[in-house]
Amino acid sequence: MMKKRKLFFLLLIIVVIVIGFSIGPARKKARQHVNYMTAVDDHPLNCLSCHLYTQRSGFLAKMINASYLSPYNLAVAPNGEKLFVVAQEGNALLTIDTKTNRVVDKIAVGTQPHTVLISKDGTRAFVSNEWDDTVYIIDLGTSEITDTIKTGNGPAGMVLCNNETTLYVVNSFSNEISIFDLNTKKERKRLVAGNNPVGAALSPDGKQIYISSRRILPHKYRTPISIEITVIDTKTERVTERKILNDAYLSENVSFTPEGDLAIATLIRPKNLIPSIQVEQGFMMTYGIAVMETKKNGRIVQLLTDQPNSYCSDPFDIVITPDGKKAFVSSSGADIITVIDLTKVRKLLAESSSEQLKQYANNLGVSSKYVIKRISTGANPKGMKASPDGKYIYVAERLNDKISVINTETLDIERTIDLGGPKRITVARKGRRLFNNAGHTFQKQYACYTCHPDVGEDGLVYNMAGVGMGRNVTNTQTLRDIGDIAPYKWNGHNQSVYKQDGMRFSTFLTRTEPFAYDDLDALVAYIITGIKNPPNLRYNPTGKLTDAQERGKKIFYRTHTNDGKEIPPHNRCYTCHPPPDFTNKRLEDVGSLAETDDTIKFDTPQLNNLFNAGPYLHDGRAQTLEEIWTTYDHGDYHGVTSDMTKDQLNDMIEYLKSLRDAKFYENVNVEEEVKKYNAK
Amino acid sequence: MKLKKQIVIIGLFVAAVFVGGYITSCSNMPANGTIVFTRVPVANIDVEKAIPHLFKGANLQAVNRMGKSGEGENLTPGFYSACSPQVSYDAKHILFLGQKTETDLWQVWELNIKDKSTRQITNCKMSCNSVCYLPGDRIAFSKKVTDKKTGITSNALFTINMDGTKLQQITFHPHNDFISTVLKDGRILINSRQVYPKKGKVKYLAMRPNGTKAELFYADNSAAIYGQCVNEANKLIYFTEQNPTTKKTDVAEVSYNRPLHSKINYTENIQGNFYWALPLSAEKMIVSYQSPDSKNVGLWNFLQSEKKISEPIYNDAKFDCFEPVCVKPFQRPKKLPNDIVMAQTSGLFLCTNINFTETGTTQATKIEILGLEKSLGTVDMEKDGSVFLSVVADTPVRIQTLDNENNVVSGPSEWIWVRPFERRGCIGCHENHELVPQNIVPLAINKSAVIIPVDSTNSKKGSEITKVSEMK
Amino acid sequence: MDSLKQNRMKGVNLIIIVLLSFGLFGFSPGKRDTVSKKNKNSIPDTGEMPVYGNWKTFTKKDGLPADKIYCVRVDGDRVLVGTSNGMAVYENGTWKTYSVKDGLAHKGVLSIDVSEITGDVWIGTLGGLTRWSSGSFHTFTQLNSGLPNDIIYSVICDGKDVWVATGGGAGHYDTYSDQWDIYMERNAPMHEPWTYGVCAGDSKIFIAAWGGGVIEFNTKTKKFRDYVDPDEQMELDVFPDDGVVHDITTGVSYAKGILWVGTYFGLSWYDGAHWKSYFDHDSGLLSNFINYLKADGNVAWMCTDKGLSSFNGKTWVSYQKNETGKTGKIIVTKGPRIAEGAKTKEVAATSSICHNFVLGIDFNDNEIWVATSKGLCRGEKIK
Amino acid sequence: MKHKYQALFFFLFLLFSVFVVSAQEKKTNYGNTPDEVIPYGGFHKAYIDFFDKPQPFTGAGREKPEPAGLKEIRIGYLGPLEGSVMVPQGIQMLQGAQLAVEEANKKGGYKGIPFKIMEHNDVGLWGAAANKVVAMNDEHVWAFLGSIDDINTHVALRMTLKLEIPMVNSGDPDPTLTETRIPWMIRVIGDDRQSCYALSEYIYKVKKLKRVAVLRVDNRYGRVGIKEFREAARRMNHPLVLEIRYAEGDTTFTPQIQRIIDSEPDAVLLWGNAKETALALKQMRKMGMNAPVFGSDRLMSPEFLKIAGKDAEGVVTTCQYNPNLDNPKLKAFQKNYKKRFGMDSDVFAAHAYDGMNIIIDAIKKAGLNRAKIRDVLTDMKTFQGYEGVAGKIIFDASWNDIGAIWMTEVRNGEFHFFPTPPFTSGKVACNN
Repeated sequence: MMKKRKLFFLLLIIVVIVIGFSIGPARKKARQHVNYMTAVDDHPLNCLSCHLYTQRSGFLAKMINASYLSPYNLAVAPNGEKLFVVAQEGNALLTIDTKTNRVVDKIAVGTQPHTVLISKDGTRAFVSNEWDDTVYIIDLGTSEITDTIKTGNGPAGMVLCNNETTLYVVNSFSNEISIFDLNTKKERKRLVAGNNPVGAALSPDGKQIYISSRRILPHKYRTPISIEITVIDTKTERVTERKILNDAYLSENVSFTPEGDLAIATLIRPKNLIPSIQVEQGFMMTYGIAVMETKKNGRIVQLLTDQPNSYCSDPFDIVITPDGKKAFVSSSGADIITVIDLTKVRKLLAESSSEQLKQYANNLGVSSKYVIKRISTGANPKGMKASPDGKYIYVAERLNDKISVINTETLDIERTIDLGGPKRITVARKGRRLFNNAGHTFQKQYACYTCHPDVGEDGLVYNMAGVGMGRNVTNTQTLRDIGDIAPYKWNGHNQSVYKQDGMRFSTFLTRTEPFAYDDLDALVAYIITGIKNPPNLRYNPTGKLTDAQERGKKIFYRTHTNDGKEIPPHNRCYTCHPPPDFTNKRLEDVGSLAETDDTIKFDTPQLNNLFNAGPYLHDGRAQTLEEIWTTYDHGDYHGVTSDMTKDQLNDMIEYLKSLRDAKFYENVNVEEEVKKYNAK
Repeated sequence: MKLKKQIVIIGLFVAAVFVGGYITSCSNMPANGTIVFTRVPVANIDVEKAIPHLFKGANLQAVNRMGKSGEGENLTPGFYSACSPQVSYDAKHILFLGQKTETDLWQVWELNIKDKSTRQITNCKMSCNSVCYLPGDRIAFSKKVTDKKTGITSNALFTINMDGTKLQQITFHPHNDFISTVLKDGRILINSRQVYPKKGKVKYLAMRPNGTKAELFYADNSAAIYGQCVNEANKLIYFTEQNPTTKKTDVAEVSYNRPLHSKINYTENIQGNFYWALPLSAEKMIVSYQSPDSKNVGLWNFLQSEKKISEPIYNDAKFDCFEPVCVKPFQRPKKLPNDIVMAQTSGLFLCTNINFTETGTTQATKIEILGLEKSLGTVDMEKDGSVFLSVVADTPVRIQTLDNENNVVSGPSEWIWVRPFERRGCIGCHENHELVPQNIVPLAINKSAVIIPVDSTNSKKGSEITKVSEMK
Repeated sequence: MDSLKQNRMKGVNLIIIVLLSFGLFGFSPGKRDTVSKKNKNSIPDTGEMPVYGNWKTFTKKDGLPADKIYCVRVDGDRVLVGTSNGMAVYENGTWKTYSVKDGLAHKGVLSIDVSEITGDVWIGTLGGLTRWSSGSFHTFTQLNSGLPNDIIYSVICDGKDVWVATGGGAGHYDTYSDQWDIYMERNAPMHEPWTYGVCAGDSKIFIAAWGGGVIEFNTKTKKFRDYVDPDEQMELDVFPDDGVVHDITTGVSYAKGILWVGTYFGLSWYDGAHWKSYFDHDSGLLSNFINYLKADGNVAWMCTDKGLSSFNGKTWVSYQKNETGKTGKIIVTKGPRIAEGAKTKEVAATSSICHNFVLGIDFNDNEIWVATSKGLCRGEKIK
Repeated sequence: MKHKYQALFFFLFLLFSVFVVSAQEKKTNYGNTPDEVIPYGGFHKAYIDFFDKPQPFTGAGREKPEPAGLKEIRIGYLGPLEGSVMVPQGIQMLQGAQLAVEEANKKGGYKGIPFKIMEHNDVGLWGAAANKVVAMNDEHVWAFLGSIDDINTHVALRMTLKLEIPMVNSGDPDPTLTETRIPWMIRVIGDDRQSCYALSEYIYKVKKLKRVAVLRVDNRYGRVGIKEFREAARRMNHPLVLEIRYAEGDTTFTPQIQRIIDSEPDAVLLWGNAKETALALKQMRKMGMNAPVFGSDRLMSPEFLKIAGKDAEGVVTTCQYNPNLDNPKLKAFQKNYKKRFGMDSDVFAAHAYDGMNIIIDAIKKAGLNRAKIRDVLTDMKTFQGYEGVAGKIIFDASWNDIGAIWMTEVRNGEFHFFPTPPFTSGKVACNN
């Protein structure tokens, strides 16, 4: 009875609200509210945009959202009869019969699986679970997980070698390669890779492994960037070479020609050091490949896949046909597969001077010499594999839950395999597609994803050319888990994601037509609801702090310096960085103002998961957390740290690295923590 | 509590569906596929003189594509002359240039297809001579302008609201600019030809509708561009051009993706001259064609794959047929945002390396900025070859590079200008237009921009634009 | 604690008495027998002790970036040399120098070690710690990382762990977890965080602490213990063999269960139960001033300011350059100490180490590389 | 455990007593140590004395030719200039050095090339002093003067052997500083050993006090500084009744003082910086603790007098020099210093002046070669007995300055200087 009455009242309230909003003065209020949140005066007065699609939990959230599969990488059985697809969101390994094009098996794997390998005899699958720090060994006969191997942080690409007795796993978050003895399932050693390594490829002779990496190597502030391709000798199990790809980043994958003479990696060539004053003439981003001669002192040539007015954004995978004649690059932000004629690439390499080869890296026209086709696909093509006979290329359309099958002769999509994900496209899914697609920038030069790979940040410092050209350089910020931490932007000018991605965004960043409002709704819904951080398995897997972290926490909450002086409240760590988000959501001055900054105060950034979010500070001048205080805080503006001993600073940083998602700190009472950690 | 909140939201959702349904209503589409073209009493065509295409005594003629030759309807019966039809994106209106009487100036008019009514949009003191719809509520057109100081006459582009208000000039160089079309990326494609200091070749420039970032789109020194250009599905641009030696005009195509190096001539093996091309599909197009034995230019179907003229659509010996357009809704180009600030009096210009040229590197140490009348000063480059200028807005300048002894190393360049608060960059001087900048911090931007014209009494470097503005 | 010391003292008693007795009877510990002319060039029997000769010297003239060589490390077929002006690498008979412009933290290279697991070279400089991995340099400094201090007196690799001795404490870097620990006066038994040398062995890390003797860290239990000079006096040593000879230690090396400790005041030997002290006046040790020492199997090599001494607990073999020319001498002392009947013989050598101020040493099967104040030299095993 | 070995020790003592006694008559003990307080001196001759003769430097470097074309002769200065309570002392030290350099430059510098001080602040992040020595090496200094703080001086010293830079210390009285055997540093100021011996002699022998409680700062200065006093007290058969610590920067000392009162001392020895010791003294007097108070050299400062006020009366401290001596050199220095810097010179300025003059002299004598400069500084001849403005410098074999120091007593709000009492050779009173 009570329940019914409650419900009745509720409905009554709703009706009153609806009527009120439609006609009465409430409409004016609603208009004002929407205008404020969107920073425009013509956004439709649709409450649902913000209040329904951005629901993050509960019944409604479940109703409006759907669980997609999101195929990411795949493998083909040695006999070509089966296809194994890693469903990144579905946390599953899907088996597809390539004759019937049907999903015949679905094996649950760990969280956010990354890569699948199939043993030569086709009996075992190896799946790296990027957010679980494990590799599953799966018996494909019984579909059972026979072994779980503990890896480093963020296992991604893998290679089987030495007669499949050795497994190399790329630990993408902890920047290493783990080498496992598959007989004992024990880790033999770890080698240092580049920054955020991901893709791995074994040379045809089995002697070398190349590993691509995404984030840039440490470098002097505001100087040209580079990434590393790590070369490992499988006999000595040591890194033999660190190939440097200059002016590039986000190299997702690498592949060898069947002859083994060339290794080709995908890459992006960003223009972060140039003022972002225009998009025309490739002033923001270009995309391409690095062709590496594998012989000693071999050349490294970077070739673009773009054209002067059209860009192939966000290349992900590269597959070379078994005959070595063609390479396929999945341009995941442009929804195309770029087909490269390797014979023509070889010819170009043979007939070009070294000066010419250097220039090709910045030449949008040269792709016509070797790109023979651009094949349109479904949304967000990611991993690819060639069938053993070389007749087909299978493409995982991540945001389409489908596998497209390209005929390598006709270079057309011959058929599409539906993986059986939800048929409807939710608002957040639409937003995710928009996020990943470059269609909303001028000449499709870049997607949101380009600078925010995996919705995080790309670790680059951009010259956003706010006023003039050399001013206001800014460090890319993560978009993960930012629903509760408005305002946005380093200068805190944006009170909502709506405003952030609104008109000014299009005027000065995408430089094309702004998002249509329903697109904007979708994008906002995705950003607000859809994005999780990877678990902080590296520094805080269980929530129990290490001794050093615990000591560091004490420093974080301290109210007095080592010599007993009281630290003014505004200068304590927890004042501006209180849990759960470790931000007070206000603008603060931590003495980081540069001569080139227009704003004096900066939005206090959240500290959750900051351990791999370098560089730090608004303009990214601090390459490491240490540098924030050792190099860029003269005068204790950024908290009082000058009295700290080195080990105390180390401890504090260990604590900061331990910070996980905000949800773990929702019930933390700051007062109590302060009391607890300042007790004598 | 959570449940409560969710029920409120469901209620709101239901309400919104109702409101939405009320607001949305469908409208009728106009007849699809009608071809409208400029019908001109036969005259000798001189390609050079045919730009601008103000055809005396012409009218807009509508024909059914499948209909017979010679039939059709005069859409501009009340005009002495009418030409340059442009169909709106919703295919409800046609923009055209017209004069009611022989002595009237040519103005921009709009025709309502449904009721054939017309309304005048511009009221210029000079004849308008090319026109197009812009995404949004404005149109662009061109007309003659004369520089007050130098007396140089050229043809500039303007934009204006559909109601004839807020006229704005958007090109500022001594060129004869005519609108060709609006690219799907939102930029205006301009048929542009330098008139000062000497006459140049016709080139296609692409430029944002607010007059910023004008850059070379297509040029071919071996041919004079002629004819209106159209694009289809954002990929291919068609136009006609004249071979300077044989004087034969052909239909050519370039790819939008790489216009400078993708030209295909479709008609070089067909005798006769082609003056216009209107692609209808990947297979078919309509061309304005005059066979060697014909006295007039007719509208013909053309099969691209076979490179073959098929049957005529409209071929009347008394008339030449130009400027065919198809009345059917089409994808609106992007509406590009406007980043200029009219309150400013200058814009910024960055060259990342003045010694970077198409032919290799040069050894210049500074640049000289040339105005229409005189030099606006010289500026030393930074070590890396970069220069950073604050140039008075809406004023044409050319740049040449100099060595230490003030000898010209390279240049002068094409005329360029910046709009108020425009920030634009170039990679080098006379650089290969397909090159992108090297990712380094140009040293010049670490200092304030040098104000152009350089104040000879005070060589100190000036300040940048000071208006605080956000970036995203 | 006390009872422990007592036990040790018992063993020491006899030695002291014997030693002092010799002193009383006028035995001159500094005096050495010189080999008679006729068998001048025959090296006396050294037992298991190897003897090196055929010295070849490398200096700036040969391609080294400086003559002052701080350290040397043999890495397979190549030799890594830390100098005051960069790191030189000797490979295939040629020298190549790496310095700041290549990515080295500082030109002054004090210490080098190579990770057995990864082959990465860890370079301790005067301005930070540099990892040189397959051609790429990465530098850790006290400003950009958890490194305690930028002056790296000693660096060693122990499995996945890298240890450094610095003036700001002993730093431990876990290459897997990317985490730094600093051990200093507040969390380890030291008075000051000044550490000078570090070595590893048998799941233990030994740290030579300047003024703090030797600190032992058990990597399994994470527990510390310290070894200090029992007499607590800086200016003298009351009893030999009662513990580490001086609290100011300059180097530690551990091999075959023996910990060798170098100081500027003499040499200490520790087998886990007993300490022994060796001084220049009572043994074959060339000088009490030990810049560096390194044990290789049973043999410890002491780099002193008066030449190079090697000792396996039984026999001393020392190498000294003559004041002029390129010749030198090999000094063989049979027996650990004069008090224990040690007898010394000198043999003239046609070649010698390049300078007597020895700063570093490393070896491979048949070669020994010696870093000195003026040049680097290589000796071949001749016995 | 020790008594178990007394029989042995006694035996050894008998064996050696003859030699020991005869040796004492001929030369000064290491560190000017009174016989009575020689470690283990009561019953056992050490197996080895480390500082019986100077440690030679046998490394290369003397062969390096003098560089040509120098525009300035750089000499390093390492001291507290920013971010430390010792900055006033650091500035005095710098000014003393500057005065020496300016005077030398007036006389033509080095062969007409002026000397130049390269200033380095030794206060900074973690072990900065050593890093500053590296920086000085990169600047090609020929020698450097430094520092005051014992930790900073020690870490700097460690670099001198690696980099082979001569170092002259004029401000750190830490006894262990000269006990490392690094043959690249000399000290030209009396160390805390001298202070401890003087105080112990004065307290126990002159004043005949027996029960001494120590209140000291809990840092290296307090710990190492007091060590020799503690050991001397023990060897004089008057072990400390209490040694209690306070943290640097403390302002209240009530618990410590209460414990001192409870220990019923005859005298209190304060070892710390002027400010804290002055505050402690005031509070002590307030709490009714009226025993005589003695203090380390850092109490000898205007700051101490200012804070302690009347309570300072009667406090006896040591001082490494006597500013009131009627020494024309000293008077001239004091006059010139005041004229140049507008303030009175203090103990750090005077010793820095001497230290810098020694460096300049050494460079002039040895030429531009660090090893040779070192040789001159350490040869125990050139500067042995050097008459500086702060007194006569006498080096022992560790290059520690064991020349005379002074004592002061506060009377009528002023420090009155008097010589340290001569060491009386008391009977061996205990066996350790």
